[in-house]
Amino acid sequence: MNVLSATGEALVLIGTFFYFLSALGLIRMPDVYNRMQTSTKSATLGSLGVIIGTGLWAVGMGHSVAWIVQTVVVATFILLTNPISAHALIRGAYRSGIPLWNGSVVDKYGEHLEAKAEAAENEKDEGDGE
Amino acid sequence: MNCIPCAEYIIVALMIGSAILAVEWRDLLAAAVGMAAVSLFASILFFLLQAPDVAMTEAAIGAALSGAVVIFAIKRTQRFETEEEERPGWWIRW
Amino acid sequence: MSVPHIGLYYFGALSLVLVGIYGVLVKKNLLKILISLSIVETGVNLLLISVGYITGRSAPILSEGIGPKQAVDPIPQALVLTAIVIGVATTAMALSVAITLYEKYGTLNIEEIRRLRG
Amino acid sequence: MVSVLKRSLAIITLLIIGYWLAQGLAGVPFGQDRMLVGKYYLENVKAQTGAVNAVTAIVVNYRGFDTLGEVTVLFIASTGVGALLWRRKKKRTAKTEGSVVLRTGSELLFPFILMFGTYIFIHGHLTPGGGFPGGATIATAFLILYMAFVDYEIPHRLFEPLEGLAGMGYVLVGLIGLAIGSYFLFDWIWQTWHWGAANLGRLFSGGFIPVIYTLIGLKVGTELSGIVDSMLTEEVRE
Repeated sequence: MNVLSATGEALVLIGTFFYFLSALGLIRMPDVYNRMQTSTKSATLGSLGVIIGTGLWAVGMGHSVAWIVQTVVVATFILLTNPISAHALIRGAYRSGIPLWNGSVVDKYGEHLEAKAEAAENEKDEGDGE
Repeated sequence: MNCIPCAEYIIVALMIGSAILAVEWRDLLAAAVGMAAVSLFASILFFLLQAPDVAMTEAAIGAALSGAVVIFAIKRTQRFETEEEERPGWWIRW
Repeated sequence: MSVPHIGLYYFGALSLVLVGIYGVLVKKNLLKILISLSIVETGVNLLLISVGYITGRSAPILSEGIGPKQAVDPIPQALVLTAIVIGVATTAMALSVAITLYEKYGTLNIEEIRRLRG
Repeated sequence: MVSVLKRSLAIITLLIIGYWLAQGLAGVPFGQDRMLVGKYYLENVKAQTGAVNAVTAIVVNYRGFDTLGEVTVLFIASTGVGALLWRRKKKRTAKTEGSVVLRTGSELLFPFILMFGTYIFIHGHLTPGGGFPGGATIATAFLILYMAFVDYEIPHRLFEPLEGLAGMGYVLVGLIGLAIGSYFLFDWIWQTWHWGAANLGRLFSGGFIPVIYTLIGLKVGTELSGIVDSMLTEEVRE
């Protein structure tokens, strides 16, 4: 037991705590978008903590350095892929017409889509005029 | 405490539940997702049965390609099982 | 008539097969029948792999510390490995037949398709 | 609506079938050693094929002819999909462009997924994997590009010859074994030269398993992405 493995254990604990928070949010949140946000964000953070913590722990226990290299690579790819997939899922959910929660106040993507549709309309009108 | 067996029981129960839902749901898109879930749980079971090769293949094929192919077919035909117009079920509006 | 005692994995695989056969028997939509057939296929693969499993042994990769006496049966794994890939290809072919039928008849209900024949 | 009578009839039939199958399976106890041929394979796999992963050795070496048949079935299925969905004028009809995040991310990740698939099928004789999962992973990479871009299509001019050449290469590797005086799909790299016997368990070993698995991986990857391509392109009506 030394500093490295103690840090690794602490990281694994923190990651598990974030996993718990994400599962809690999955139950508690009111609509699809909030649930998706809480589950993805804290699950990504929890995975990073658990994976890098495992690597540090193994190095601290006297295994080879390959552990930490491999876990860092895995963590990098999880950091890259998980938010992208969640983004694509949420965008698909919005476009297929799932309503927002009653209490939501900001709908930037809807505003963006409306502005785009209006711009297209104006362009079409001008084209007709000419 | 060694609790691998309880995990096995939970995964088998989830797999059978997804299979029943995939057969019963009248929204074919949801049924395709249920089929992909069956493949994913089966892949975990393959790994627990000490078959890592098969688990990798099942995860790449069953969960990604098979579901995608079914969804493409649904895109080119019709989404609901019967002809009448149906609304998406409660599991989406929930 | 007593209930035969089978293991957990056998139960899971058998349930998948039965659920799939139920879908094939009851449902009338072609795509739903194909989805049920895919579930049957997963169940059969799971059954084959679990027949080859031996308690307490590890995967058949003979690296350090794992000799021929500590590995599970490799033959069902080798069979299932190819069967999965073939399965998705044949499913895709059946789906394209279904797409062609839909473009010709405008429906996926198998009874309607049978009535329109000839 | 499915009638209740039909449902209950189906359930009764299923109960009978299930009881019968369970009766049969109860005679095959779970988790017991009943290997016959597998024992021989496991004991001799290192000496006879030079591979560490026994599953790979069985798929490619002991049962290579069977795998050739499977690859043929895959080829026929892929050709069938292409033939059934053939139209005179085909084009992708997707309407929604993927968002900026999705496009950038998929472009960034595409070479890494390809690299991972290649890693899987090159290291098939050492680690879990092989040509079939590697090819599926490569097809998944192309699937992601199809999802992200509206007008992406696989390079047909590269893929169709590659598909044929990979299948021909498999037969050719088998015919070399026949030519040097033994049977079809004879492992000539390992059996005659013992090439790589010194570094068993490293990359350059395993006889012709890496060669054949590379060919199988290329074939599976190109055919599955071809299936995705022909399912996604629709007829354009003028």
